[in-house]
Amino acid sequence: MPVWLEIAIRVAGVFVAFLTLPLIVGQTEHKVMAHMQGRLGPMYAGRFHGWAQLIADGVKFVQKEEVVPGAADKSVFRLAPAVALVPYLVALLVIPLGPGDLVAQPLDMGLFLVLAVVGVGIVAVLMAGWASANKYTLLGALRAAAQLLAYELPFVLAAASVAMAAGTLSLTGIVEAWRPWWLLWQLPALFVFFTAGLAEIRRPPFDAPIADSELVFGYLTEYTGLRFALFLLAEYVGIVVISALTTVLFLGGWKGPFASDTLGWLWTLVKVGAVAFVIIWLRVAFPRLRVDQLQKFCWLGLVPIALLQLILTAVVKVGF
Amino acid sequence: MELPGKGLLKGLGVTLKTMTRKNGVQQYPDVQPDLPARSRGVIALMEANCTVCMLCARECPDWCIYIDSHKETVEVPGAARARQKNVLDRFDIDFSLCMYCGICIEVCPFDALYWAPEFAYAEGDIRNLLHDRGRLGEHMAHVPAPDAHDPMGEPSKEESTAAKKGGAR
Amino acid sequence: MHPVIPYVLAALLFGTGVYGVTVRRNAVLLLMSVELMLGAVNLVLVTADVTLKQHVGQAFALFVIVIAAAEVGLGLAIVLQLFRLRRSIVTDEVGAEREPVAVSEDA
Amino acid sequence: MTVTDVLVCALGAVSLGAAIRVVTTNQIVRAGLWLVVALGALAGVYLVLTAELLAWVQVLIYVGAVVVLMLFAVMLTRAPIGRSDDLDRPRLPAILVGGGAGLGLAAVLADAYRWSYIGLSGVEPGNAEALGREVFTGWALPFEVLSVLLLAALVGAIAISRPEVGERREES
Repeated sequence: MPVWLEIAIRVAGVFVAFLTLPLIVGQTEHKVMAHMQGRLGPMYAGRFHGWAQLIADGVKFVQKEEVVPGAADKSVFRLAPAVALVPYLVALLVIPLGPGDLVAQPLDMGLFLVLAVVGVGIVAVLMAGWASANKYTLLGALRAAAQLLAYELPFVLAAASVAMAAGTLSLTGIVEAWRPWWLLWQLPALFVFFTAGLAEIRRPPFDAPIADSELVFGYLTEYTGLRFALFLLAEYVGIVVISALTTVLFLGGWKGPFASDTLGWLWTLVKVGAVAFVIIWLRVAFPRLRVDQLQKFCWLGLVPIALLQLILTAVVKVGF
Repeated sequence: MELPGKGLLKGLGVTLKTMTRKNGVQQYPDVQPDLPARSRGVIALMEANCTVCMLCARECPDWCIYIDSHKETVEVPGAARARQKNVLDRFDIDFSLCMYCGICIEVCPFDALYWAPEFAYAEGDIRNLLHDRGRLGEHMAHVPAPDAHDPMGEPSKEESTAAKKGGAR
Repeated sequence: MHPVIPYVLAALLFGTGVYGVTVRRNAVLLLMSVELMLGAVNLVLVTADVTLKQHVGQAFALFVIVIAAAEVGLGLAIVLQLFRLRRSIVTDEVGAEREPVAVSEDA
Repeated sequence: MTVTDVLVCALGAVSLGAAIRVVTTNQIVRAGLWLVVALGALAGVYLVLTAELLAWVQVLIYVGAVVVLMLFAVMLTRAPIGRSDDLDRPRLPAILVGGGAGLGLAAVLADAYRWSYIGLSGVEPGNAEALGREVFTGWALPFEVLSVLLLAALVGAIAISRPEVGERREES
């Protein structure tokens, strides 16, 4: 197979995943959330249990009028959704699906790259919030920036712990080094990473930047139509990326009780789905944290745990 | 001391339990709701019982009942003189004003007004919410049959007087 | 690779940064220009590494980035404090002779 | 011109253009966003020049943290949307100084290297392993000193930005 064809196939694969997985997660969220609240959720679009609801939503969003506020900084306002999407797309490129070559772009420093690009998402939020020329969006953006800067630290520290344990920064290498007992040993890091990841993608209970009861809709208040849909897509791709990262770093990626080599990709998908389910579940079960509680939880809760985990990892790594 | 995070776990448990349980949602346009008897849906008029006593219209708190009538003379053969009788010309209820208090039904001495469980009569134009006597009569078709008597309860007045008379005869 | 390209690029970036530092009156914009200059220096270090085939320069560039981060953190803290005192972050107006505006008005 | 040269030229042009926008634009927040572009493109140049780790560190620290911090500060200090007129001092001296520094350095460097060629094939990429070895063998002490510096900066930043103890109480 010529090189360019292989690259094209890999990129196309990532693109398909980029477009379908978020839709699946979104539809699951509709249904799971509804049933957890004693409702049914969408039932009509696409006949069977409303499976085509998100596609219908997409069609609706495309048809909607594109409203740009008169006082807005227009080009920045228009650019923000794209900036929100691109980092997650890049992150998906390096996440391994299965053993061997089943990754779009195997990189020596996959973990580092993912952490770096996920952090770029803040810029999009600041752009959206500031360019909308609205006090609620600005407050939302400032909250988001404070939150993301704070949670970046435990996020990176927890990832550093597992990278230290595996002795590599390559995501494929980390999965290969992973052993089932790491579940126990790296449990605090798993907790910290998952929670900080939730905060990084601003999912409930860490959705203070959006907080519809206080800030209308946070930094997304002024967005309509397709651009709003892109921000929503970014949120769901974010869920996929965080679930996939948690899976790869802490849950052993493609390793399962059996058939890890042949059905590895299935194990990865199952685990990603399970983590995504937990993310949805947390949204239904927990109320939103207040801004001060949010910062306190990060600095007094997650950061110390992450640091202790780093010490533990180092001790175990050097001692045994 | 309570275990930290206990409440959070409880929240997770409750939501998970709710999800696995079958929920009782009825999908309305597909499945008609089974409403309880005596639901206050719409007011039905049994025109034959109405004597145009105007009690309902006068008791109505927001004056949403409009009644017009005229008198007719009824010649009964063999009677000493002709009797007069009220004939209903118009009986409208404006459901854009009605607040479903049911006072009209309570005060009607001749059981001419009933609650019917019909509720889907929204209109595009507010003027169409004025139901005339023909429409109010149609609602009678939905009025549920009265509850059966309580077998342990006292017999009704009519029954007891009938029994007394029968016994006396 | 012709090392002269990144070197000239670095020099021009540095010049841009110098221009920014001299021309800007807003303190945050000043810091941004300083970042440009630091970036140019890093580029020189990285290019030197490639030409000399070692990694000392990159290690130094790493250090520079760390120092830049510390500098920005401290610098922005000072800028915010300045804003709290003066309601403005124009560097020209920072003088010892001026009495600070009272804080209690609308802080 | 090799592929590397072309890439460096292209990314460098983006970086330089964005950098010029940073120092000339009249809109403060836009300057911050152009800084993101400039430093991002610079990270791309590092990547082309085989300094992988440095490139991603640049993205993580500069784009993800430093610029965000700056935008944060700009927004906290009530930057207006649109143009502000009082951002610049007189241009001419600055052009002389900046242009002189830039062109002078460029001339010196261009004269030193001329059109010499260096193959990239023998260069070991600056990945985490190589840089880690470098930092923790030759430069361990500076590394430690740096961590102390960071700590000091952290403490200093907190000390500067917190209101005087007791003062806040009386106000409210």
